[in-house]
Amino acid sequence: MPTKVKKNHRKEERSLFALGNEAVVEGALLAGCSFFAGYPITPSTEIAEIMAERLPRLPDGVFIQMEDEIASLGAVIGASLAGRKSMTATSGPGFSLMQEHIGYASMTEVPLVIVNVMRGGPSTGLPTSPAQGDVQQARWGTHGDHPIIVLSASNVQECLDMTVRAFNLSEKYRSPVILLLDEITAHTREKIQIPNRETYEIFSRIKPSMPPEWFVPYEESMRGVPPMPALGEGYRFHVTGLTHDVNGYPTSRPEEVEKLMQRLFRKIDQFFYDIQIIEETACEDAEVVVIAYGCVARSAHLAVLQARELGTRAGLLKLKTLFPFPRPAVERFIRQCRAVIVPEMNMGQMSREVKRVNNGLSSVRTLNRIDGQIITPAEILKVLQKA
Amino acid sequence: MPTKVKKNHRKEERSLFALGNEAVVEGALLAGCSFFAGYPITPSTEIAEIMAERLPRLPDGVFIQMEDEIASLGAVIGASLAGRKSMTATSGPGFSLMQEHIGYASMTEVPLVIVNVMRGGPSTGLPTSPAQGDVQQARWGTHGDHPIIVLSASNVQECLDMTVRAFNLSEKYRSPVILLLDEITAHTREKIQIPNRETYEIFSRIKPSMPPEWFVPYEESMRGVPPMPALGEGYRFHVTGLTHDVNGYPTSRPEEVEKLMQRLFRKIDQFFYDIQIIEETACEDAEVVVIAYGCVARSAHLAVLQARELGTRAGLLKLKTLFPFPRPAVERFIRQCRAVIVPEMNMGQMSREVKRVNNGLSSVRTLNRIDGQIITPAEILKVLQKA
Amino acid sequence: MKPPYEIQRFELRLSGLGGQGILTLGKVLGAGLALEEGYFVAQTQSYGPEARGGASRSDLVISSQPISYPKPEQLDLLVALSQEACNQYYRHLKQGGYLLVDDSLVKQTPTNIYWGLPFTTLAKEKLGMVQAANMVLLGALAHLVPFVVPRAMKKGLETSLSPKFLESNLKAFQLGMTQAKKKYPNVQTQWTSF
Amino acid sequence: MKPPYEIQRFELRLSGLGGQGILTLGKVLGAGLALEEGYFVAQTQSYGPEARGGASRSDLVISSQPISYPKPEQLDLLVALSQEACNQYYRHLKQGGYLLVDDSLVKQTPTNIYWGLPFTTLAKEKLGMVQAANMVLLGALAHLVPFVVPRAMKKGLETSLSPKFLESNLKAFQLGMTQAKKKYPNVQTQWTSF
Amino acid sequence: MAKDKQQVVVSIYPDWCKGCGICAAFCPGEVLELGPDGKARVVQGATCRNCGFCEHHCPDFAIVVKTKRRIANNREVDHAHEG
Amino acid sequence: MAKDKQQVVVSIYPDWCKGCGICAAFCPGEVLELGPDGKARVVQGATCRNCGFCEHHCPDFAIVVKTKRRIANNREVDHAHEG
Amino acid sequence: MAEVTQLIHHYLRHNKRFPHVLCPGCGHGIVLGSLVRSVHQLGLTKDEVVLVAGIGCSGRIAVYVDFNTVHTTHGRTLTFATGIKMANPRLKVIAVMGDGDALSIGGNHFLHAARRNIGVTALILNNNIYGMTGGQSSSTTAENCYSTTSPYGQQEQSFDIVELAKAAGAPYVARSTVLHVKLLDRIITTALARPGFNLVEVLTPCHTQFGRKNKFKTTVDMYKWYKKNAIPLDSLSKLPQEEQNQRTPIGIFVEENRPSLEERYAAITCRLEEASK
Amino acid sequence: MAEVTQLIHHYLRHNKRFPHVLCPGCGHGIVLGSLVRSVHQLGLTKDEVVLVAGIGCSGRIAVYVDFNTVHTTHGRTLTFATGIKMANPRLKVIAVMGDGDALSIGGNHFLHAARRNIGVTALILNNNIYGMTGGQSSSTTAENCYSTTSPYGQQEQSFDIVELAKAAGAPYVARSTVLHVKLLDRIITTALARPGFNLVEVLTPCHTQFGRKNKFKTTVDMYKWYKKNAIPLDSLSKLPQEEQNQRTPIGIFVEENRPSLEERYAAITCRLEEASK
Ligand SMILES: Cc1ncc(C[n+]2csc(CCOP(=O)(O)OP(=O)(O)O)c2C)c(N)n1
Ligand SMILES: Cc1ncc(C[n+]2csc(CCOP(=O)(O)OP(=O)(O)O)c2C)c(N)n1
Ligand code: SF4
Ligand code: SF4
Ligand code: SF4
Ligand code: SF4
Ligand code: SF4
Ligand code: SF4
Ligand SMILES: [Mg+2]
Ligand SMILES: [Mg+2]
Repeated sequence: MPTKVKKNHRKEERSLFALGNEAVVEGALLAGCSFFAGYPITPSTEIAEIMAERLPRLPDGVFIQMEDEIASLGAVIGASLAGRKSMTATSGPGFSLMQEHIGYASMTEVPLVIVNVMRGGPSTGLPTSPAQGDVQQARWGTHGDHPIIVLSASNVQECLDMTVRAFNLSEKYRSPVILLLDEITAHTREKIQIPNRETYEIFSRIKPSMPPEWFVPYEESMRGVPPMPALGEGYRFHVTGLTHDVNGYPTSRPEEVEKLMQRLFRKIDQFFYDIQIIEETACEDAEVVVIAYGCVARSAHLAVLQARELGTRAGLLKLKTLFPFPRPAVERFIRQCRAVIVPEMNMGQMSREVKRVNNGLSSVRTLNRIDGQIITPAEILKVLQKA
Repeated sequence: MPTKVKKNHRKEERSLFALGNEAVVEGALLAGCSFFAGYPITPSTEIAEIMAERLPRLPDGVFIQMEDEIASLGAVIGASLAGRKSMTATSGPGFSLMQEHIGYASMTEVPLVIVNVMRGGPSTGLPTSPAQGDVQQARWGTHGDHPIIVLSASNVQECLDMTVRAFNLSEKYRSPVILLLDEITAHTREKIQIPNRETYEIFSRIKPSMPPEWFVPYEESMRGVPPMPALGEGYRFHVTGLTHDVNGYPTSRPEEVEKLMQRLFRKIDQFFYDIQIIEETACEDAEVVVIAYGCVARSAHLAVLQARELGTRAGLLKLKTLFPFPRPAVERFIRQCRAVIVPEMNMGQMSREVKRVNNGLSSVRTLNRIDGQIITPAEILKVLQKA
Repeated sequence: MKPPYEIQRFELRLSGLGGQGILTLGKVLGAGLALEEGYFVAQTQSYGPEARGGASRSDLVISSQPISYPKPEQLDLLVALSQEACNQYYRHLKQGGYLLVDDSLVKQTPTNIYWGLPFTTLAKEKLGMVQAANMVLLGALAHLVPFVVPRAMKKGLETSLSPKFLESNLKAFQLGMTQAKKKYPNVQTQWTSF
Repeated sequence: MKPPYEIQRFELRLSGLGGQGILTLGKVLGAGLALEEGYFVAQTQSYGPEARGGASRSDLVISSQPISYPKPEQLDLLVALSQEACNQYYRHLKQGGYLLVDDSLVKQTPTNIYWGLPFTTLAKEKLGMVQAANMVLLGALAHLVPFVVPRAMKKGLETSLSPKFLESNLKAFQLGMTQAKKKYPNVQTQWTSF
Repeated sequence: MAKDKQQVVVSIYPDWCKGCGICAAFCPGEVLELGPDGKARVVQGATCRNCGFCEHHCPDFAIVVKTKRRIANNREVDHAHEG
Repeated sequence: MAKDKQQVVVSIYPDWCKGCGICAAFCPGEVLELGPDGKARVVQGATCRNCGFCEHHCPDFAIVVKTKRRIANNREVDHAHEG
Repeated sequence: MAEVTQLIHHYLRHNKRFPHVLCPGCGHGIVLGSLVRSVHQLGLTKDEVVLVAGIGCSGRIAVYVDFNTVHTTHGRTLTFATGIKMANPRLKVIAVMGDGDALSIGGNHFLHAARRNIGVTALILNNNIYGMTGGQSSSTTAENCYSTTSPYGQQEQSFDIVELAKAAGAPYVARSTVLHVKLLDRIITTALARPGFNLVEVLTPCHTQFGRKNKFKTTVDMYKWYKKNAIPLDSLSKLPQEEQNQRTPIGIFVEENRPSLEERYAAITCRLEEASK
Repeated sequence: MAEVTQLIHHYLRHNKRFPHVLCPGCGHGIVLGSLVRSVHQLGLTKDEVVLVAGIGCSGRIAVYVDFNTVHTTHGRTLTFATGIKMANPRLKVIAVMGDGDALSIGGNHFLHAARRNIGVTALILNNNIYGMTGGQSSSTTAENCYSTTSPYGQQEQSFDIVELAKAAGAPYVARSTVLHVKLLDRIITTALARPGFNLVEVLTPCHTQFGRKNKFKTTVDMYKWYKKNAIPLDSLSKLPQEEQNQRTPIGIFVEENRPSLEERYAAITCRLEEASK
């Protein structure tokens, strides 16, 4: 049962010793999230629980526990259409159930954030163990070709930062954004710095700025991202998961369908460099680079430092954007290095992407674990030294 | 309303002028399928409708329309556990809803067949138009790393053949098998030959052959595929989507989890050559090979013949197994050809796989369409001539 | 079984409105050619909401060789049972392709070179059942198109229809054939190649 | 804020049974070190069904530098509040690592070199509330481990606990510190490096 | 409800009428029937009771029943809808 | 239901008992209580009414109530379960 | 009774082509008319109305009417509606669903929306069949009826939507047919005017996919059947028992007041704000 | 009343470790005992019983009992059970579900299984909370109760499972608590003996996740509350009205006969076979 929580409208910067999942909540509130719908599932549950405590204390915050994950994402889409920055959080099985609605959000260009705290599995799997098995699913889980943005985080501060980032990107590009965490990152407590809301860059969807009668909901434009009114604001538009024309009405005319689909992809593609977020450690002169993300990037970080001490010119490329795949960054190191190493807690899901762009230029080594245990620095170090 | 249908236990070979969807039913019945659960969705619905007419006429046939696709696949898994060869059929949105249960079937090694007749989309998309947008989803749609078999067919006879194949592989390897069709293949009528059931190779799951007390449900073995009793046959075993030990009981001990996962992957990997089904046309001396599947392979076939007439040494590699990706076959042509062309009715889902294994050896050209229209022979020919 | 005519690739479209029995006709024609005559036939049709009373369409590609691409690219023969269908699809007819219309429904043809027979009127007036227009049309095709062999079509009808409906359908078929023969006695010689 | 001790990487495990307040203790200790003292701290813990009365565990990695790998690899200090925990985790202790047990509960230690204090008995008998054992332990840690600075821990308790519970907790903390000091007066000098 | 038969004019937009026959089947005044083009048409406007059944039940919003006075007064306004 | 108090022996498997206290709280004969180890134990076996409450309600199947005769007769069979 | 049709036209989207795609005689159009009249009657502005629809022929009406319209996924309408209402309680949220949509795939959301008493007017356009996909049986297809997936007659019992809504706790439950359009107008208007979850079941004929397979020669026959079969709730009890079972009662089955979820939520927020002052 | 515990032991898996993972005093274990006794009483063999369970603490019991056991996905138990029963009607299929499992995520399958009258004995172990995931509210958490997702008190009405089952058409509907174990044994035995869909709701305490947050000091207090609060259905009407609303009736609410889906299906198959001869 809750006791008092202090006012939420903090202006000053403050720090907290927080769980990764807690940091997600802090990030979301900072980004302006005021709507959460979800369904409990380990190891994401704390996000819902903390939201349940925090949101009702905000003047316009809404928390609702839905009957399942399908309903949760349905409600989030509805709330976003009604003008709210909205999110949900889940884990593997729930994420699988959300797939139909992820496609809907992508097709209808509804900004929202889905946090998927990956656990071991397929299926019910290992509910309380970490894994990185949902990476390709985050990209391809829904039917039909669709653009999507997938981010990840590897420590608690990044949980906050990347949640803010996720909201910003979703609002900027009218796209669902998936934040992939793993059980370790979500369940580690560390100190985080919560920045001042005023000084932090927060992006909100652009609203139409013409009289309603002149508003064409899905009009072509340079940016490719149409302005988005909220339901009830006077711009009466139609939203549909069917392929639609610029007015939003269903169409199956090939030229209109083609235009729609091209625009959906283009709006992500052309802002690639805004969306690609990576972090390099000791990379300038590296001969071997480890490409990692999530909790494994932490092991990799230590391994790289240790390898340097042992005389190997190792570097770390940490991916914070997983999709669209940060190809240019990866290609740079493929050219520069005699080998790149991709350690992952799955059977090789990001390494596929690396191999795809490798084109025979470098040697791509993989290091995989799927037993619910984190890959240790020592394991990575071993591969580093052999590479 | 149905009129009389003749006895179903036909022994003699016969031909039919049938829809692709109808051929799927013929193939399924031939393979011994006696259980269908489904939920209507265009363009797969005829499969359910014909099953609804045919199955109750078989002595042990069961057709049931469930309340949704999640329930459909749930019922199919249940029926398969109870010893039936079972299947369902759906299309994009329904396929997305089935993802959680696909992972469950993969984890619990339940043989079953899912036919996904791809339509345009993401989301509701283009319900009556063809596309090939669910290829990567078929591989990655459920959470967590998992093995899966994905087949496809490009004409009506193949719909029958590949359905039989799908059942055989699913029974042989205790794995869900996904048959990806497209709206064109499913909705084309052609003459098919229905082979005599006695002469056709039909595989059924292997049952345990020891006294129940000695039965270890998920014991390690060379083949990696444990024998599978039906519920109620005297072998009382436990089925769970949690990671489990050889007895089937939940475990999170890393070494047991590791063993389970390795076996699941190994049982598919080591029989790769049994699972890989491809078809070559004019490939021996080809300098440019088109790699295609589904209805597009038909366009490619014509294009290749036309190109040959025009003097280009073109060939066609038709993929009938999509996953596990027929890497050896593709690599052969990558080595042999100056270019390979991958035309697809999506933004490039199989071409990713081709690029992944290309390693800079050949030039991989793509040809993509996502407007609900089939890629024509002329379009492919154009690329062929330039390649 | 070797089909009597060697056909390269013949593309035929049946078009009109929902309710005219076009989809059934496509199936019957296709089945007859494929099962009775041994041609390769790929038949496709329109799905979707138009099927409820809107436009309706059935396409057949017919060949003596296996058919790779199953959809028509340039029609050899267009059959139009409505004005809209005629307008919409005429441009898909290849040069020298044939047009057959129900001239009780299609009043404006985009060309003067066409065959016209009043299938619907015939069905209504001579048979008293407007739904039989598609079988009248089939009869006409059996006369007009060399490889649509009457015997095969009749056999096809016999195997696919229940006895209850067979007789009236055969009657309609006969009517169409007779009428076509009467109006276009020498048409079969016009065909140069398939 | 610069922490008083330079710590390379110090790995600490609190272990015992559900209900002993181990998870809370991990949080309080971590928060104190991270927020009040400015160390980098990564705290993880066991989740899952064991949390309901079964085994319970909280791990802290403490360092003056940013922590890359957040899980302990070889423990510098193992605190065991149950025999099972002691048996299970002792092998994770690095050579020269320290063992601290509740000697009212852990009757067999795998080594003779350890610190033992009866936290549970103390809490029950001196404070009348067995749930305070974790705070008694925290007090002991504040004496035994140089960088666990009493002032910081107290401050941490003050900010994280409601006044209602604060007093009794501080009392338990004090008790632990006193008892530890009494039994191991010179312990802090034993530490050679972190 | 006004039942002054003299005052009303029933008109149908054939473009929108799909000929379902509901209006004709239930019209208490036998005002309507389906014509040879399969669309509804007015056969005896005079017997219209202005009951509103047809307007309320036409699934295609293809029937308009107007009182004559209204027609006279609002010609321009209505025109827009008839265009 | 047999209510012959003399005939029964109540025994508890401490390994399986989780000390929930249900048996002790509702036992009409006040036969049971929670011991210092937190597990149920028999304090006055003699007052057992053989009502079966404890056996039916122990969520951990940790209590066995046996009639003495049964014990004598079935020693071997039962033994297996107690091992 | 004037200006009925013009009124409807006023609410239709002028940049959409008409007639709509629905079949001749499909009752869904009549429901759309009734809904428009009810909105008008209450003086709601087009801007404050949000019509959320499912996938099915019924859902198709969303595209034609000039409100805020959201055409969702099959079966999930009420989840979107819940999000919209909670996000902006000032909106008047109307959910339009088919029987397959609301009760086959969407049955759970229906129960939970009723239980929560979320402020949504839910219209279920029950034609006892899957219209859009071509006539498969739905969970309201009566026993022994024929459909493309029950070629030997439906062997499953059908749902009584009214009973389900009652059991789930809906505070307003009403039923009409498209033939009984006065009742329909009345119950939709009442539903729209109330807070919380309000359920209106509308019996509407689908001749194309249901009628033809079940001995209805024409769409008009189906309307005649409603005329014969439907009976006002308060007249029902006057019939002999066995005849009661043959007939379908229409009218208002439940009409109670209990605070809606959005109201209760607002109260909590208020309470917390007070407390934190 | 002899040999109760030994009997249960006989049905437990001897190669599984005990005690089971459930918390001290968790009522789920009592249900398992009752189920075992009922199976035994009916003389069913272990081989012919299939226990299908959902995800949740309740579902965990599947692993301990020596029947054919299938631990499914969260909320979908009844779909698996339906497939199993239709595939092999000779099996005795028992579905064990939690309240979250059966009614939150799985509510739709519950309705449809009841409607279809599929031959499954459905046990809902209703502890009014999500036990396994750590105490979030479920759709049976009573208004104003506290949970980790209703820290300010539950603002949503809760389901009455019995009412839902009735409305969906279940031919047998009964409820007991784990304290009323004689009744529990009786209703489970009856349910198992009947064809078709039979619903048994069992009220069972979760002190760990529900009791602690809602003023129950110990697990025993929760059992005491059942003692005070539950009342046999036939005694209910003897109480004054306002007291009736405070109490939870237990007993058999519906007991009717109607052919199960598998029986009807078999009849169709028969009919078709006759016809084709
Ligand atoms: C997940 C999913 N499954 C199936 C479908 C296919 N589908 C579209 S509409 C529909 C049913 C329509 O029936 P109903 O809801 O009763 O509406 P009606 O067309 O009868 O008005 C179905 C099954 C779909 N769009 N999405
Ligand atoms: C799709 C999906 N969503 C969420 C979960 C997480 N989950 C596991 S059990 C459970 C609820 C358990 O509650 P209940 O069904 O009442 O069973 P209890 O533990 O109370 O016996 C949830 C939400 C899951 N496993 N799968
Ligand atoms: S009701 Fe409307 S659509 Fe039907 S016939 Fe009359 S005017 Fe035409
Ligand atoms: S208003 Fe009434 S009487 Fe007049 S045409 Fe319409 S239905 Fe007939
Ligand atoms: S009921 Fe069972 S577990 Fe609980 S205290 Fe008694 S013997 Fe122990
Ligand atoms: S049988 Fe009855 S009286 Fe005897 S110990 Fe058990 S509960 Fe007490
Ligand atoms: S198919 Fe049925 S529901 Fe759909 S538009 Fe036609 S009549 Fe209406
Ligand atoms: S958490 Fe609750 S339901 Fe789960 S085992 Fe413990 S008491 Fe039982
Ligand atoms: Mg319907
Ligand atoms: Mg529960």
